[in-house]
Parts: sequence; C-alpha cells; structure tokens
Amino acid sequence: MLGTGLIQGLMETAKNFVGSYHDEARLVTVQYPEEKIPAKENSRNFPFLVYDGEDPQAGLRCVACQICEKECPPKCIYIVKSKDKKPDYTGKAQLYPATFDIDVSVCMSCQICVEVCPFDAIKMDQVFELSTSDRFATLLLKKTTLAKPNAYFHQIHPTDAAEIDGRLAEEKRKAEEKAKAAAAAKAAAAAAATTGTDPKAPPVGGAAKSPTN
Amino acid sequence: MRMLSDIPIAFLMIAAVTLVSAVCAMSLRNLVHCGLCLVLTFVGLAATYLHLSAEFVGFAQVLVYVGAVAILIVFTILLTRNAEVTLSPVSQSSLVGLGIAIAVCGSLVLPLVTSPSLRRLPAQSLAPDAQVQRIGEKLMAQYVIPLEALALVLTAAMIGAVVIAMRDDPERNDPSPSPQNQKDTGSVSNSPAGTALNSSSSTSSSQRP
Amino acid sequence: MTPLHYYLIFAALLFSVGLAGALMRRNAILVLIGIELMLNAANLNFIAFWRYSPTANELVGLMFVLFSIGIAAAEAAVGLAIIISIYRHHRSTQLQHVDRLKG
Amino acid sequence: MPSIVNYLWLIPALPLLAAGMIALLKQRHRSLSASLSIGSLAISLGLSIAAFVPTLGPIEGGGGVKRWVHNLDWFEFGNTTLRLGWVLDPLTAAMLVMVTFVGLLIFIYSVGYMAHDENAARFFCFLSLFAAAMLGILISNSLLLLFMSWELVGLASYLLIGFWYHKPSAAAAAKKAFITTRIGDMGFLLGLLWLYGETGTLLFYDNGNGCLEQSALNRLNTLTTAGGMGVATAISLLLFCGAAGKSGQVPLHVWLPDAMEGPTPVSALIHAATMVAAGVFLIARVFPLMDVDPANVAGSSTALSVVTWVGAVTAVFAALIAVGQNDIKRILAYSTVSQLGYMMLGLGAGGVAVGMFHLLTHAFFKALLFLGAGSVIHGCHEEQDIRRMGGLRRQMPTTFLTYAIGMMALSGVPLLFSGFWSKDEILHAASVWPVSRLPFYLGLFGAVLTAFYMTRQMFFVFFGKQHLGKEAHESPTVMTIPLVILAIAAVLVGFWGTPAWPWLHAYLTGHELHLDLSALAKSATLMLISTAVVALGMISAWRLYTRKTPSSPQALDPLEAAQPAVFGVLKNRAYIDEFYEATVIRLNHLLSVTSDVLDRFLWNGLVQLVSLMAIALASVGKALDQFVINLGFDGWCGGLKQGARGFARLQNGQVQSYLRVIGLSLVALVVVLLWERRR
Amino acid sequence: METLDQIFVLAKHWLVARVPEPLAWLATILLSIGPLITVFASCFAITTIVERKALGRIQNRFGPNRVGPFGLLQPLADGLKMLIKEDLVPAQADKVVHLLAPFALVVPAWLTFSVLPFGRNMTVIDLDAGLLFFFAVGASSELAVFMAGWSSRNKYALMGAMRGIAQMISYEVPLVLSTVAVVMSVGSLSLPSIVEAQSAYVFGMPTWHVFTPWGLSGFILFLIAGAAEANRAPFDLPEAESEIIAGYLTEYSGFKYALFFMGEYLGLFAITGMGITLFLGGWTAPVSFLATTPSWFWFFAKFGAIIALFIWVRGTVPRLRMDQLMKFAWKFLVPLTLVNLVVAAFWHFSGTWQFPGAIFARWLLGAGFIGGAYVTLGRALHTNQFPPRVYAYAE
Repeated sequence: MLGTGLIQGLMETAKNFVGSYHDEARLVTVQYPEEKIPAKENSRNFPFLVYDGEDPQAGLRCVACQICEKECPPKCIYIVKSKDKKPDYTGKAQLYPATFDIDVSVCMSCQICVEVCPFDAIKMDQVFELSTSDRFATLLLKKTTLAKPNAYFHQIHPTDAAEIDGRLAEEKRKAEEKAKAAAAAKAAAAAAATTGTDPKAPPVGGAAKSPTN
Repeated sequence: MRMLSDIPIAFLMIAAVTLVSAVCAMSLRNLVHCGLCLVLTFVGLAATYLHLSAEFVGFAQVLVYVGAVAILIVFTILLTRNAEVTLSPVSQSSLVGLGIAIAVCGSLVLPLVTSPSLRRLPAQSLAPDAQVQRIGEKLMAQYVIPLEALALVLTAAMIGAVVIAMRDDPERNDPSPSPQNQKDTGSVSNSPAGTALNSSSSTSSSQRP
Repeated sequence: MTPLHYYLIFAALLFSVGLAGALMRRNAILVLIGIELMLNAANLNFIAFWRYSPTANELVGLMFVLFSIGIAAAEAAVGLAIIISIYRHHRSTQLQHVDRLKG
Repeated sequence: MPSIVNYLWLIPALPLLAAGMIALLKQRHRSLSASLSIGSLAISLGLSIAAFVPTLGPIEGGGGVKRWVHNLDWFEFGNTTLRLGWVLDPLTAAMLVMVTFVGLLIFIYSVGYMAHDENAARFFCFLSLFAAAMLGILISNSLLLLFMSWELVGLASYLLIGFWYHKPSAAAAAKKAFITTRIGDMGFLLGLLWLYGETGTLLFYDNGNGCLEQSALNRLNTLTTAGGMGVATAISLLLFCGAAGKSGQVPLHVWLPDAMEGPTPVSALIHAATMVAAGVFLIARVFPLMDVDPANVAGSSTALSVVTWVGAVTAVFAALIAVGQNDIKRILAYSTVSQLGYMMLGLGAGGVAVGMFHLLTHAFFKALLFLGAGSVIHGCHEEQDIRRMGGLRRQMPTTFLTYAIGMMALSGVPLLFSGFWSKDEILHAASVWPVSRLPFYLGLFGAVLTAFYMTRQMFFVFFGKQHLGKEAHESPTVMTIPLVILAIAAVLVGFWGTPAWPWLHAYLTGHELHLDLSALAKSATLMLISTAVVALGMISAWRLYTRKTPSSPQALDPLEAAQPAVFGVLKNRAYIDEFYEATVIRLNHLLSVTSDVLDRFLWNGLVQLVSLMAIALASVGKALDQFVINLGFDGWCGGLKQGARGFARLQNGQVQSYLRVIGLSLVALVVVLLWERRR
Repeated sequence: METLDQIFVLAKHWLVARVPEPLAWLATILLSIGPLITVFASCFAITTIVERKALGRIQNRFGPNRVGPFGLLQPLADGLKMLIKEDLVPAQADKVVHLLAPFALVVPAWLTFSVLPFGRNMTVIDLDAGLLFFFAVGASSELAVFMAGWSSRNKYALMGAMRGIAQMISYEVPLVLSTVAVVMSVGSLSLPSIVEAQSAYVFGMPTWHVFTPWGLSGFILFLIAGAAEANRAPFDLPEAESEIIAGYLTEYSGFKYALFFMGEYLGLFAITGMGITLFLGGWTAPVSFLATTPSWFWFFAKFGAIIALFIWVRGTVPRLRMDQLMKFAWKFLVPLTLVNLVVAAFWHFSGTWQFPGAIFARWLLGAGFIGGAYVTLGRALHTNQFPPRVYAYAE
C-alpha cells in the first residue's frame, strides 16, 4: 500500500534516534580535533625526503638527479645541485641537493615524483594539517623540513619501507661483493701493483633494522 | 474647517496608497513592477473593504486577487516574454484614450459631487453584523442557485483556460517508441533501429525551441 | 465617519485610472489589468452602498461582490489564457497586431 | 333489338382502319394496300348484308318503320353531355348494301385501272377513307356525326379529285370542288346549329326526344322566325343548301363537271354512286323535319316545294348543257347532275321512297356508264374527246354491250331497264303534285334531252368512222367483270319498285306489300307517255347524226351548225363559270383588296401608333432612369457607402478603439441624464 | 490554577492599566504583539538547533555540539553569522523587488499568528473569519517567492520560484479543503469557537476532531499539505540544493537569507498552530482531569510534538520529483480531501444514531470509506505508467 514504505522508513529513523541515545557506539562521528581516525596505510598527502641514519643532511638518499623536478606536472619542485659529492649507501660518491624546495600550495600530490625517483629518495607523507595563516612563507617547504628519517617512513608506510630497505640492502651487498671482487682483483693487481686504495667507509644503515653487512 | 478627527484619516491614507499604486500599475515601464503595484492596489482595496467593516469580502479579495489573479498575471507576463522588454507608455492615440478616461471620470464624479441626495444619507449607521455565519446562511439559502452557477462557471473557466493555453505538441505527446515495434525489431538488430529512433527523437527534441 | 460619497469618488477615480490604463497602454496584459481595476472599482461601489444602505442586513451588496469576485477570477483566468495563445500565434502581445480574427 | 346494331359502327370503322394502315405503308406496297382496302370493304359489305336482313319483313305490330337506335355519350362540357349514336332502319340498310356493293366493284375495277400508276397505295388509302366517311353518313343517328362524316367525304373528294396534283387543272378542280361544297356546307352548319339551338339535341331518334321525333317537331312547328317563315322550314332550307352543294344542284353544280379531272374510278364512285347521293340521302334522312308545314297545306310543305322546283330546274338545265359537251366524262357528269335534279324532284313531290328508288337505280347504271367510259379511255390510250373516237364497237365488244345497256337504262327504255321504272315513279309523283304541274312538264322535257345526248354519245363513241389514230384494245378482264355485274344489276334493280309490286316503297315506308297488278293499269297512261318521250329523243338524235355525221373531229357538230349561238352557250356550260367569275370572284377580290387596304393603313397605322407611344414611354423612362434613378439613387447609395466606409474604419479590430467608443458613449449617457435632471 | 492559566492575560491587563489613557490602545496592541514575536522568534531559534540535533541523531551522528553546552548556542552563532555575512545583490538584479521579497514573505508569515488561539482567550485578534484570514494571508507567500525568484535574475532562482509557486498553489487546494471539513462540522470560521467545539470530554477522552475518522485523515492530509505549503521535508523541492542550488534563495545572502529562512520556519509554525487548533483541540488538555492545567502549556506541548514529527519526517523521506509532487497533490490529496468531506458530512448526520454501538458503527463506516478511497487511489496512483527504459547505446 502507498504508506507502508514511509512507515518502515520512519520506524528505521526512530530506531536510530532512540538507539543513538542509549548506546553511544552507534554514533559514528569522530570529534575531529579531539579524536582522529588513524590514517590508512596508503593514504598520501604531500611528498617528503627520506634519509638514512641520523644526520638528515648526510643520510639523504636524494642525489639531485632532478628527474622528479622535470617530471612534476605543476612544476612545484626546485632543486639546486651541490658542488661536492658525498657517498651514498653503497659508498659510491654521489651529488646531493644543495636546496630542495617543494611548494606545497602548488603540489597536487600526484605521486609522480615518487614513481620516477630511481633512488627511492622521495615518498608521500600523511600529514594534512598544513593550514597556515599567511599564504607565502610557510607553504614553501625547505629541504630541512622535508627530510624525515627512514624510521618515520617505516611508521607510515611499513610494507613499502620494508620492501625498499630489503632491495637497498641487496644492492649494497652486491656492491660490496663487487667492491670486494674489485678489491680482490685490484688486490691481485695491487699485489701486482702493491698499493690499493681503501674503499670509502660504507654508509651506516639508518634504521635499526638495517641489516649489518 | 472640520474637526481634525472628523477627516477620515485612515480612509484617505488607504485611498491615497491605492490610487498611487493603481496609477503606477498603469504607467510603469516594467511590466512586472506594474503587476506588483497591481497587487498593492488589491491589498489597498482589501483594506478599504475592511474599513467598510466587510471582513469576509476583504479576506476573500485578498485570497482571490492577491493569491490567485496576481500570480496568473505575473505568470502571463513571464510566459509572453514581456518581462525583459520595456514599453514606451505614451503615444498619440493613447492621449486620446487619456482624454476619454478623464471625461468619463468627470462624468462619474460630477453627479456625485453635485447630487443633493447623497448628502442626505446618514453619516454611517452602526456596522451591520456581516457575520460569516449569516453570510453562509444567505449563500446557502437565498443565493444557492447563483452559487451553483458560479461553481459551474469557475470549473468551465478553469477547463477553458487550460484548453486555450495548452500547447498540443504532437511529437512531444509520444515520448518513446511504442513497446510493440521495439519488440519485433528484436534485440539483435535493436541497436541500429534503436539508435535511429532515439537519435531522431533526440534530434527532434533538440529542434524544439 | 467618512460620508458615502468619499468612497464613491474614490471608486470613480479608481475606475477612470483603470479605464485610462486600458485605453492608453498597448500591451494586452496591461489592458487586462486595467479591466481588473475597473471591476474592483465597481465592487468597491457595491460595498460602499451596501455599508451605507439602510437594509444592510440583507447582505445583498455583499453577496453581489462575492459573486463578482468569483466571476472576475474566472474571467481573468480565461483572459490570460487567451493572451498566452495569442502570443503563441502572433509572437507579440501588442494589441495593434491582434486585429484579425483569422486563425 | 338485333345485336348487329351494337356493331354497326364497325362498318365505317373497318375502311377507316384500312385507310390508316395504308397511309403508314410505303408507296411500293401496292398489292398490300389494294388487298387491305378491298378486304375491309368486303367485310363491311358482309356486315351490311347482316344488318339488312333483320330490317326485312313487316313489324309485328304493323305500321311504322323498324328502327333500332344505339346512342352513347361522346363527351361532357359544363352540365350538358353531347350524345352521338347510330341508327339501323330500312333506309340505312338499303343504302349500306348499295354503297358497299358498288364501292367494292369500283375498288376491284380500280386495281386494274391504277395498275401502272406508282401512287396506287395513296389512291387506295383515299378510296378507303372516302368509303369510311360515306358509310359514316349512312349509319349516323346524330346530325353532328352526319355533318362530321359529310366533311370527311368532302375532304376525300378533294383528295381523290386532286389525286394527280401535278396537273394544275386537277389541283384547280379539286380546290373548286372543295370550296363550292364548303359554301353549301355553310348552310348545313347554320341549319345544324339552329336546330340544336331550338331542340337542344342533335340526335335524330332518341326514344322520344330526338329532333326528328314528334315532340321536337311539334315544338319546331309552332315557332316562326322574324321573317314570318316557319322555323322548321328555315332549318330545312338551310340543310337543303348543304345537300345542294354536295349533290351539285343548280347554283352549286359547277364543281361536278370539273371533278372529271380525277381518275375514272373516282368519278364513278363519287360522282355516280355515292357522294352525290349523300345530298339526297340527307334530305331523305331529315324528311320528317322537311315535311313539317306550318301552313298545313295539303301536298307538300314549302321546303319540299322548293326542293322540287330546284330539282326540276337542275334536271332540265344540266340536260341541255350535256347535249353541247364533247368530252365523254363531262357528258356523263352533266347527266348525273340532271338525274340528281330528278331525284330531288322525286323526293320533293313523291316522298322518300320515290327519290330513293331512283337514287338506287341511278347508282348502278351511272357507275356502269362511268366504268365503261373509263375502259373506253383506257382502251383509246387516254383519249377523252368523243369526236376523235368512233367505231369502237368492234374493238371493244363487251364494253360496247355493257355501255349500251347502261345508256338504255339511263334514258329510260321501258319495261326491261331500271331507269324506266324509277323515272316513271318520279314523273307519276310530279304529275300528281298538287302545287303545280310545271315540274311534270319540265321532267318530260328533261327525259327527252337525256335520251338525245346519250344516243349522240353512243353514236360518236361506238358507231361511225374510226378516227382514232392508234389501235383501240379491249380492257383487261379485271375491268370488264365489274361492267358485266353492273349491267346485270342495272337491269334487275328496276324490278324492285314497279307499280305492280312496289317492294321498295313498302320496305322504306313500312306499308303492307301485296302484289297489285291493277296498279299497273292505273299508271299505264303515264308509262305510255314516257316511252313516247324516250323514243322521240333517241330517234331524232340517231337520224340527226347518221345523216350529218361530222366529217372530221374538228368539224362542227350538226346542232352547232344549225344553231351556233345556242349550241355555243351549251358548249360553254352556259357561261356559269364566267358568271361566277364575274360576280363571286370579283366580290371576293374586292373584299380582299379592301381588307388589304384596311390592314395596311388602318391596323398598321394603329400598330405604328402604339409603337410610337411605346417609344415615347421608353424615352420618358430613359430620362427618368437617367436623372432620377442614376443621379438620385446612386448618388444616395454612394453617400451611404462613404458613410459606411467611415464607420468601417471604426470597426478595425483594435480592441481599444471599441473601449474608447464605450467610454464616449458612457460620457454622453451621463451628460444626457444630467441634462435631464437639470430641467 | 486559574491564575496560572490566565497569567499572561492578567499581566497584560496589569501593564495596560499602567499606561496613560490616550496611548492605551497602542499599548494593548504592542503588548499582544511583543510576546508573540519574542516567543516565536525563540521558537525559531530552538527549532533550528533541535532540528539539526535530531537529524544528526537520526543519521547516527551528533548534531552541532561545539557551540555552547551540547551545541545549544548554535542558533545564536547562526544568527550572528547571518548578520555578519556580506549581503550580496546581483548586478542585474531588480534592486527594489530583490529587497522587498524577504519582507513580502515574512510579514504575511507573522500576520498568520494573529488569529491563532494560544490559550484560553489568548488570541491576538479574535476574527469572525479567522480561518479565511489565515489562508488569505498565507496565499500571499507565493507572490513573495515569485518576487524573490524573478528579481534575482538567475535561471536557477527563476526555476526554483516557478517550482515553488506551482507547488504552493497545488497544495493550497488540499490544505483549504481539509480545513473545510472542520468548518463544516463546527459551523464557524473563528478559531476560538473551533477550539471551544473540541473542549468537551467524554468519559475522560477529549472530543478532539482527530478522534473522528474524518478528523484523523483530515489532520494527516492537513499536515502533508501544510508541509508542502511551507516547503518542508519531502516537498523542499524549490530550494533543493542538489538540483538548483538554493532555488529562489540562490542570490540571497546575509540578513535577507536569514529573513527568508525565518519566514519559512514561521510558515511551518503557523501550519502546526492551525493544525493543533483545528484537529488537536487547540489549548484543551488531553485528559479531563488535567483540564485545570494552563491551556497555553498544552498548546505548546502539542506544538513541540508536531514539530518533532516534521523533523522526524524530514530525516527519513527522500525528496519528491517535480511531476510526482504534482501528481501526488492533484491526483491523490485533492480526491482524498473530497472523500474526507463526504465522511465528515456522514459523521455529522449520523450523530443522531442512538442504538448501542452507534459510535463503533459510525467509526467503522467512516474509517472504512476513507480507507477504501485511500487504497484505491493509492493503487491507481502507483501504476507503473512509465514504459520500460530504452538503453540506446549500452548493449
């Protein structure tokens, strides 16, 4: 009959209404500022730079290859290469960015920079409370604020972080074996030529979990 | 002159408002404004009726005129696209019209002013009790036939207005192909026929103004 | 209290304003509005006379106005419908263009 | 009443029907038309004999004449109905038999005569028409029906006389015959109308109130006209005029000799047997009317005495002219006229029986003579002048013999031939006529002349030298048989009315019939006188012509030689035609001229006058139309139209203009009201 | 208890006595208008917050609870916001009409309260044709909607206005017709006399019209039509956000928007007030022994109940489509109200049945008749008259 659907609807809402008072669990609202919903694992906001070890400047994985700068659609990444080089996790001397700015008001968090970065140096962060009172100063994030330790990366994207670390460790191990082999060869050669240069000290894995080599 | 309270202030005020709005209704360039001034005139008239202690008629006037007729007029203004255009009020032939209107006004007011009989009427008898109850009885008893006739007239007018203003648009009355021919074209070959039919109906619909 | 002829003069004025409008303006809707005004003026006269008539209890004037309001409503409806159909045919509501009865 | 009376009308109807059918046929159906007309007449003859039988024998109650009448209403106009009818009485029966018998013979004869004439069908149609009309006269019981048949007979005679209309003389003769008989018929019509006026009915016998019955006659008897003459007499005389015209009595006989232009069977039928007899029959039919005499002088009434005198004069006059003629048919024509005179004499003096007896006998031998003359002309290859003939007795023996018998019967050779007995009766009647003896003497002189010119004719035609260039040949048997029959009849008919055994007299008047030889003795003297007279005429003629036979056809007639002046008068038919020419024709001419003058000037003038008046009226109308109508009316209409156009501008479809008008009228209304109140 | 009931009337008289004579009539007027406006303005405020809280609860969420304890100061915040907001007027707009529209809506809304009887002889003006006045003034709201819609020169606004007017006109008919049933049975148009007619008690049960078959269905129909009239709940098509932004309110902001908002709510309050007086016995107490309690209390109690009902309905029923709206009005409500009229007449004339169980028989017949009409109309209306959809491109 015409009215039955309406009455069922009303009964439903009445149940909700009454239900909502006698057991709070039904209410789904999250009082935001006070309570927060834990962010989902692959939720993403703006990018941040990852560094291994303790020293943010030294442990930066970024080698200032500027691929991400070129690929970024809204062009919100600005990189200036450093003059000198510093060894990366395999000990090879690599450049590093002198300045690395991301204009957060322009970035549309499309994650293209993460995909194209060959060195897994840049990842998407989950911080969204970035509202500021003035439009110009604080929205341009410098290298210093962008850099965040690998542990934080593990904290927000555990699966990705673990997978990446595994791969880096692997490469490092292969590099060392190669180095070892080279050293052996060189040693052999050196044996021939007596002087072998001492390979650079290997970078220290930032995370505690980094496999000792 | 007369006592201050002797001059019927209320009536004069209402009359002034009504007359001004009536003149505006007739002379404004923008038709919608004319319509709204007309509404104001109707309200003014209703007030006069109330002043003459005929509440039922006043409320009826408001209900019928302000509620219905005004809306009708405004709708007509919209439907005939007169809202945008602004009209030039005065033309040669209209002056003649004005002259005639003034003459008529003179011919109506003159006898009023000069006739001695009107003065003899008592200033104002006590307000007759125009109780709704008694109006109802009168309507149902003495004036029942005119009431039925009025009902008939109103229904006829309603139907008539609808018929006159109805736009009989043949293609629009048949929105979709009848199910019968859809079935026999069969699902396999439905797409071309279907598209043709629909495209034609869509194109035809787009042609509509 | 307000003597009767104040109302009558007021009604006459209203009537002539309506007539002036109907005569002067060329737009059909305005003519119709003019006619409405004239009708209302007439109603006002009825009520005024009813109010001041010795036999007010018969409510004759009142009844008359009620029925005339009803009729006026019907008339307005049909008149406006006609104006719409004229507009649809002539694409204009100027009365000069509307002087042919032919369909 | 014998049943035949109801079918009496068939007798004239059959020939009429035949005439109608033949008229529809094409000319080439010659044999069919001949057989049709002969067949119809034969049936009519049969019917007539059937009608004749019941009239024989005396009426049971004795006295009076057997008479059966059958009347019927013809048509009504107003409240009077016109009644016609037919009657069967001895007079009718006898005539019926005679006319049908003689007619039949003539029809058969004319088959041969017209064998090689291409219009034979038309001829037989007219013959049948004539027979029908004649029979119509006989049986009619109403004067009107009789008059109608009478006119029809006149028409038939005109058609038959003018049969060869391409011959101008035939056409003229036909016209002449028709007009003269019409003059006579005028009298007949006046008499008829007067009779109708007086008696109120035209039926002869209508069981008591017919016009010939006693009641009507008594009424007529009492009436006298303004001129003092009895009404009955006046009517009778008028009727006699008709009879005179038809039977060729003296003043109106001129058409009969010219009627010879028609073919011979026509002459035989019309001028011998029937048509001419119609006049006599009419007088016989209305005899009771004529017999009424206001002065009631014994003997005969004035009407009958007039008839007698006219008859006597005609007889002598015609006989004289016959002597001077050279055309074979013209002689016979004049002889017919004189014999008709004798019949009228007989009727006037001796009553119905005497006249009818001579009529019957004359019919037979005159038909015989005419047919004989016809076969002579046929034989001599259309030669009609007797002086060129002669000596035909050897080439045409049968024609010669039958012609001789006919001649002797006509001239009244005693005892054997019918002519003697009938003429004797007439002379006897004339002798005892109380009014005067002169008609008796005229009768005798006529008889002498008759014998004389007949013998002259016989001599010229059959005796003497053969003047004819060509070889004459005998006529075919189809023509000679009727001659022989007629010859026998000419002889036998005579024995009906001999004084010894007056069968016809008894039959017609209904008296007792008994053989009375003594009567012969009483009339012996008269018979001797008449034989002497006949002998005188024949011998003188024979001796005159045998001794002074003219040498050649062009030679003078001996009489002419002797008395050229008198003979010239007779030869030219006593100049009657010229006399008529001088009087009637010129009168007519005068009348026509005056009417022409009148017509051209008087009437024409009037008409011109009227037309002038019309024209004047028209011009007045034109003027009126021009100025009053066009200018006035149209002008006014124009004004109206202008006004209307002015108003039309008002009706221009603009709604607001209407509203303006309403407003103005409201103001006007109020002003008027105010003005009204002001006063 | 008598004084408590008449507390406000006595207060008013007391105050008027205070005022000097010449201005007495002005004082009486003001003293009756003032409380009216304050009460209903506060009602408006309370209702907004209660509505939002209730809707939240219905939708398993809290309502506004940030401003003030449990969010009770939220209306204050809204009001403040409205006053602060910039009052934009579109350039092309017809300035005068644009300005007048909200007032044209609110003034009639306030006028409608003048005839409602809030308590025993607590009616601002006891008009003889009170009900007629109520509808006459109610009818002018359509004009205001048109002025708003048209003057803002905005396609959406005009569309919204047209829809609003069409809806209001269509639902005015069933609204008025349902009240005719009451007028017919009571026999007078003045509202206090209608309440008077319902004030009797029969074995403790009040003789409210809602306890008669035609009264119950009339009340329901009245509420439905009233909801449509006030553009509430299922019928809030004119300012349906999803389709035409805010309908005729699109170009309004700031105080004018607030006025419109208030006008709407006032319309709702008027309808509920009228519903109470007509069907729920106005200020009469629901049970005989409570009759001595103050009359206005019961008026506002019922008032709150019905407002809750409206809020409840707003929370559950989805918005109607335009043609469904129209069809529902003309093809369902109008016929049903007419049937209701017939039943009311039957009820009136069958009043004289004396045999036992008469009340039950009358109830049965009346309810049966209305129920039957309801079912048949429902089935007639519910036919699936749309032909099957034709998917031209999807295969």
